[in-house]
Amino acid sequence: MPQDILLILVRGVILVVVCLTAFAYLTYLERRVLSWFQWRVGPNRVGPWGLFQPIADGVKAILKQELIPRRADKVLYLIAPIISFSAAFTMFSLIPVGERVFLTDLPIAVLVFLGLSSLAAYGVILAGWSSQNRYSFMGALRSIAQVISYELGLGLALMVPVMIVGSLKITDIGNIYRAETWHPAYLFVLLPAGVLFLVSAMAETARIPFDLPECESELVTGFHTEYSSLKYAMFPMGEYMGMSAMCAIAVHFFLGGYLLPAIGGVDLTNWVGLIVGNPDAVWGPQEGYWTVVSLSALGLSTTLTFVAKTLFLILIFMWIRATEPRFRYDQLMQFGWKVLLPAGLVLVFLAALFVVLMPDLGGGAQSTMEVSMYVPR
Amino acid sequence: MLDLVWLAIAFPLIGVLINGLFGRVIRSKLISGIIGCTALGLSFAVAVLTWLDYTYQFWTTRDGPYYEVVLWPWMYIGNLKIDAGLLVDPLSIVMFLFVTGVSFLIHIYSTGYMAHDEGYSRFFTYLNLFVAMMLILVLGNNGAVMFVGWEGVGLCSYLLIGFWYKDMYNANCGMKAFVVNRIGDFGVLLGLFMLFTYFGSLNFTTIFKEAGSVLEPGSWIPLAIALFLFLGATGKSAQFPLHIWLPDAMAGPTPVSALIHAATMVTAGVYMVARLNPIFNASPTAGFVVALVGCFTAFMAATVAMTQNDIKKVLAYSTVSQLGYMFLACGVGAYWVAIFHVVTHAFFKACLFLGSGSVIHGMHEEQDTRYMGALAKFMPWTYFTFLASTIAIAGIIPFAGFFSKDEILWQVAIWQTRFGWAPTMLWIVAALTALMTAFYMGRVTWKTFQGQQRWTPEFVEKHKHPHESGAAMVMPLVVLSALAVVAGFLLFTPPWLGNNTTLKDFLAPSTANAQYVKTHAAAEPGQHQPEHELPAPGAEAASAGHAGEHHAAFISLGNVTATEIAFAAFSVLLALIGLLVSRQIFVNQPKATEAWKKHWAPAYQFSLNKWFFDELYHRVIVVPGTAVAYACWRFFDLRIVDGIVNGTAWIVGVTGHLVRPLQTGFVRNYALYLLLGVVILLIFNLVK
Amino acid sequence: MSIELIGWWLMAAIAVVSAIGMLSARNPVHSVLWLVVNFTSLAVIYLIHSAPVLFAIQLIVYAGAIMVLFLFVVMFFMSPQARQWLRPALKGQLVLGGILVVAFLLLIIWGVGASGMGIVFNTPLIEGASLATDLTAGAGMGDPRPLGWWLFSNHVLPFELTSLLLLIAMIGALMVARDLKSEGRAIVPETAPVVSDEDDEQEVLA
Amino acid sequence: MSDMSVVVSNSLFLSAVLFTIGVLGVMIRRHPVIIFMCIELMLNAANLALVAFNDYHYSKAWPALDGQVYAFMVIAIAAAEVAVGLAIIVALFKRRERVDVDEINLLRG
Repeated sequence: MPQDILLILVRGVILVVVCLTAFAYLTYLERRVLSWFQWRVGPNRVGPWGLFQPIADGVKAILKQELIPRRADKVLYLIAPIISFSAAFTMFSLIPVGERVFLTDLPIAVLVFLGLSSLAAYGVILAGWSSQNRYSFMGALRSIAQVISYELGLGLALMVPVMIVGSLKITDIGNIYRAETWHPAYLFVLLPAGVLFLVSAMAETARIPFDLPECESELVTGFHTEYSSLKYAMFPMGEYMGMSAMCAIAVHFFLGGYLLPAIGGVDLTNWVGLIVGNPDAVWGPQEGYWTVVSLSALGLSTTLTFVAKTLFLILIFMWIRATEPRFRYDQLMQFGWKVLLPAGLVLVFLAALFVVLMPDLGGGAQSTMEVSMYVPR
Repeated sequence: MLDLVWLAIAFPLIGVLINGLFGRVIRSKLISGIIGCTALGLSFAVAVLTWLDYTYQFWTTRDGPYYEVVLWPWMYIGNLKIDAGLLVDPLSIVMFLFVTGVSFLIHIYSTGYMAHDEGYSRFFTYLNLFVAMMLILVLGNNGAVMFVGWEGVGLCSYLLIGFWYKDMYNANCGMKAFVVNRIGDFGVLLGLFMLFTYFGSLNFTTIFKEAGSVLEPGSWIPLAIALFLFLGATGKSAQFPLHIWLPDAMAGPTPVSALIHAATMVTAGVYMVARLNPIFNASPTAGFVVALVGCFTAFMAATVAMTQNDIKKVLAYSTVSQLGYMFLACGVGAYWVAIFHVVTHAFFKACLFLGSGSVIHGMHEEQDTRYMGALAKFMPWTYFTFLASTIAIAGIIPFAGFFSKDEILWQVAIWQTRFGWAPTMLWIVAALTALMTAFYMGRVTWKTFQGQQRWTPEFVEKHKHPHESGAAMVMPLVVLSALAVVAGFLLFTPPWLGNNTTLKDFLAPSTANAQYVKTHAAAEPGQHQPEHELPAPGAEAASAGHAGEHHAAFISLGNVTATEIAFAAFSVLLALIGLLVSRQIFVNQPKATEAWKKHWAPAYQFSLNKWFFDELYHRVIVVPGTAVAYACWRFFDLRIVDGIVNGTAWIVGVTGHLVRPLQTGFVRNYALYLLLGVVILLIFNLVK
Repeated sequence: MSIELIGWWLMAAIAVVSAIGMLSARNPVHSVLWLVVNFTSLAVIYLIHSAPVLFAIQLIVYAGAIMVLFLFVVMFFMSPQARQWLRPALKGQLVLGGILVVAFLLLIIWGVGASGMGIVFNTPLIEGASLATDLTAGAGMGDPRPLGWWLFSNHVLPFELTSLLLLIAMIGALMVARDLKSEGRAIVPETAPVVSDEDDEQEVLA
Repeated sequence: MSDMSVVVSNSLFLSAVLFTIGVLGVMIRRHPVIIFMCIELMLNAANLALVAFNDYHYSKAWPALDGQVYAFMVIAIAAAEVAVGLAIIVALFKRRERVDVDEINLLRG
């Protein structure tokens, strides 16, 4: 038991360190990417190609003076960024990044993920309210309505693969994209569901074109207008982490997770296992040098695949940010309730139909479910 | 095919659905009519196939005469287990065949007769529904299913009598039929309840099987059951004292009169008595009552029919009278003869009614025979078919009516009963009735088709002369009259005339309960007669039912054949007399009747006013009933019922006033009350 | 002391403190947040009681949706400075209510104590599984399928009816809260005197 | 197994305490939203008791999850209740400046 806990702690620390670094360079990446999109140079002065820019930014944020508005609700004002930040990190802890490389792999991960994504809204709301600034408050109110509205689309989109797989576990869901369980019906439900998910995720994390809670031109960056210094830095941190977590989830649910691509019906993930050792050893008892090597190779290759896929999605987010104008508020609501929600319902219905009509969908996960032990009375 | 017998019910029901739901949409009389007729045609085909199948398949391998088709479990409550099931046996097959057959013909006739009516599809809806219900009645395998059909045909009868409901008179006639039938239904229900009480089941087969062991012969139980059931039969089959609705039922369209109020529905009572014959066999007294009532009704209706002017009224009373004959046959235990007469009667009476409909059609809604006359040359087809049926009903050899009616008279004559005077009396009355039958049927025929033209001036001015009906109407007439001619010697002839016993043999398993007879005979050793002393073969059916009641017959049976021939000759003679006398009077000396009317005024009025039954019932039942209802309203309803209601309201009001202060409108006060209640409940539960 | 028991006591303490905080906070927004804390701690207690799905649902539905709604309403309609404390309540309400509440608590505690339930320990759904192994390996106790199976076999009708209820509530809430007057479709005609407010105020003042 | 000992009655006591706090809140607070939240607290206390009972009664031989199902239903119904209740409160807020449940008694007898 203590070892378990220790292991969890170590993994957690690694995760935090990696994520913070990743956050720092995601900001850099976004600035560079946006600048390229906009035909300008972008940050390139600090270090080679401006690579030390995030570090400089961090130092600057720490050294800045802390300002707290006089009428602010101080406790909440302080708590808000922490909530926003920690919710995003906790979200990330749910996500496996490679074959056997994960902090947790909860059997109810999808539910917990949804719960955390809705809890993350508290950070924004409280920040806006506790600042006692009209703009901030406006941003907070918009954020509440937006998060509640788009969470529906998000949840429905996630339900589609969940229904097909019959499990709430993230690795189970990623595994249906293996070559042997892939099914053409995925194209008809999972692909639209993935688009739905990405759109909802964009709104949920308040990215452009859904960034109405911030909305510089109207609300002067909205809910964090009154924040400064490190407390301010925590908001973008949460935002980037949230975005990354959403993209990671999307990768798992709709892009085959950490699996390597399949070529000619043969799964590269299995190939790796074949190359480095006996594939049975991969799943067998973890003993011996070869097992360690094969596991490491497998873990490393899958992790790299996963990171690449996630980065791809993040780049799409950035691309959209660079090209799309912001929604008007009523358009936002209309889109959420009248387009995404019905679309999600239709997809869920389709998925249910497919599950009923095609028993081998999702690798036959539905039929292999052992329910006999739960038979009541 | 036996398992598919339900199709015969399903087809008309489908017709009902199509015509009933989409009749207004279809709007095409042709399609409505085709749907209605096709349903019946298919139903008739099912009947024929069922009959053939039963005869050639089941008959050879049967354990008993009964083939049951259980469709679905219907009511399972405690030890009451009722299935929706059908019973195929000779009796139901005979009914099945002639019901669907005659209905089919009448449907075809209706397409012509109703051609100019607005409620065309409605009419066929009702007609199809009626046939479905009638088939449920005759095919049901237990009392409950039969009762469904029983009520269903009553409903259809009501709907069809009041078909032209915009006329208040028609609607009232329908109401009258419905109310009078309710009295009979009440009897049927009580009978069924008693059957269930003593047999623990309503299944006919169970009842047949256990009748011998359950019912003590001669006790009050079978008597009560039989009388209750017979009360229902009097209602449905228009027997005295519940006969009053049938003549008024003629308010409906004429095909309806032909189908429901002559050929099929009104025979349901006869069918029920024949169906439950073990019950009636177990109670000689009940049989006697049935015979008495039947005979009296036959006589009474015949006297009324002699003076009626409305052509349909005459036929209606004639129907009542003939139904009386059938019950007479049932009463003397000759159930197969009753069914035989049901069949032949269906043919010739349907033909007569349709003929009268044709006349009414040709005379443009004129029904009074006083304004007819000399129609024969304008409506030859109608005339000849009508004449054939008249001869048949009068009982002239070799028309169908002769065989059935003569057999009834014969069975009455050889009836073995402990009421020694009864066979003689009943035979004399029945023979007299036969004479009257011939007379009044002759009267209506001659008055309508022969003699002077007595058409009203308006009619002549408007239409010049009557016209023959179209093919759709004539064709069924021809078929029915042909059947009325030949049905007799196809189905049954007495021993001295070829001895064709097709129908009798076919029906024997259903109507002569041999197993029961043995038990029954053994139960009354004191009155038992040895087998060899039983009378000649002609009386078998009668003796089968009443082996233990062998007291006296009307005639001593020395030479059976000679006696039978003599009886038959006598009845043919009576019929001839009736027909010829009426021809002499109504064709040659129509004026003479006026004088006789004055001379015999009291008797004439008595007959013309139908023995004043309607007036009597009005005085004895309707007026006091209305008074009682009024009194109930004034006292019970206004004082007690309203008092209770108003008192309740008053109590509620006072209580509300008292507890009003508790309702402060503050939600937290309510929460406090709630908490108080919770605490009290907790204390009750925890502190014991 | 197992990690579960430590967690339980911790969460129980948080739950009680946050409940009291909710009760005594002057600012409704603080009340709402205290309640969110309370619900989250209860969610963890559900997890300890082998109810992982309820844990997640508690987070999603209560903390994530219901309380956000509360927050929304409070923020929208309360000015941030509006603070209130326990002002004199209805006549006798406080006294009687207090007595009853104390009686209620004592009775319940007595009832639970007398039930003898304290002896039995909880059993995990899968033999040998523990919270830690669940979190890492994902097997055993955290399996949501038994609850799903139970919900959709024995209780499927109530479940479906719940969906109906939610739909009805949604429509009802919409109809109650929408501003008919501003939409120009007032149910109460413009000419009708809107007196209920004044009447009510007068009654209360009198 | 013994290291997992969470005494079921503990949760019941906790449930009782939370419920009582909720009742107390309904008794003493005047703000409708807070009263409403107290009701939610009571519902959750009841849920806790249900979950604890389920844990108490659950066994291999009798793997019943009715307690959790009931808790689930309670949550769903609470969601419906909140929707309608908050709508009513919003309607109240729209009509009045200050909303105090002790000033609303239009439905008195």
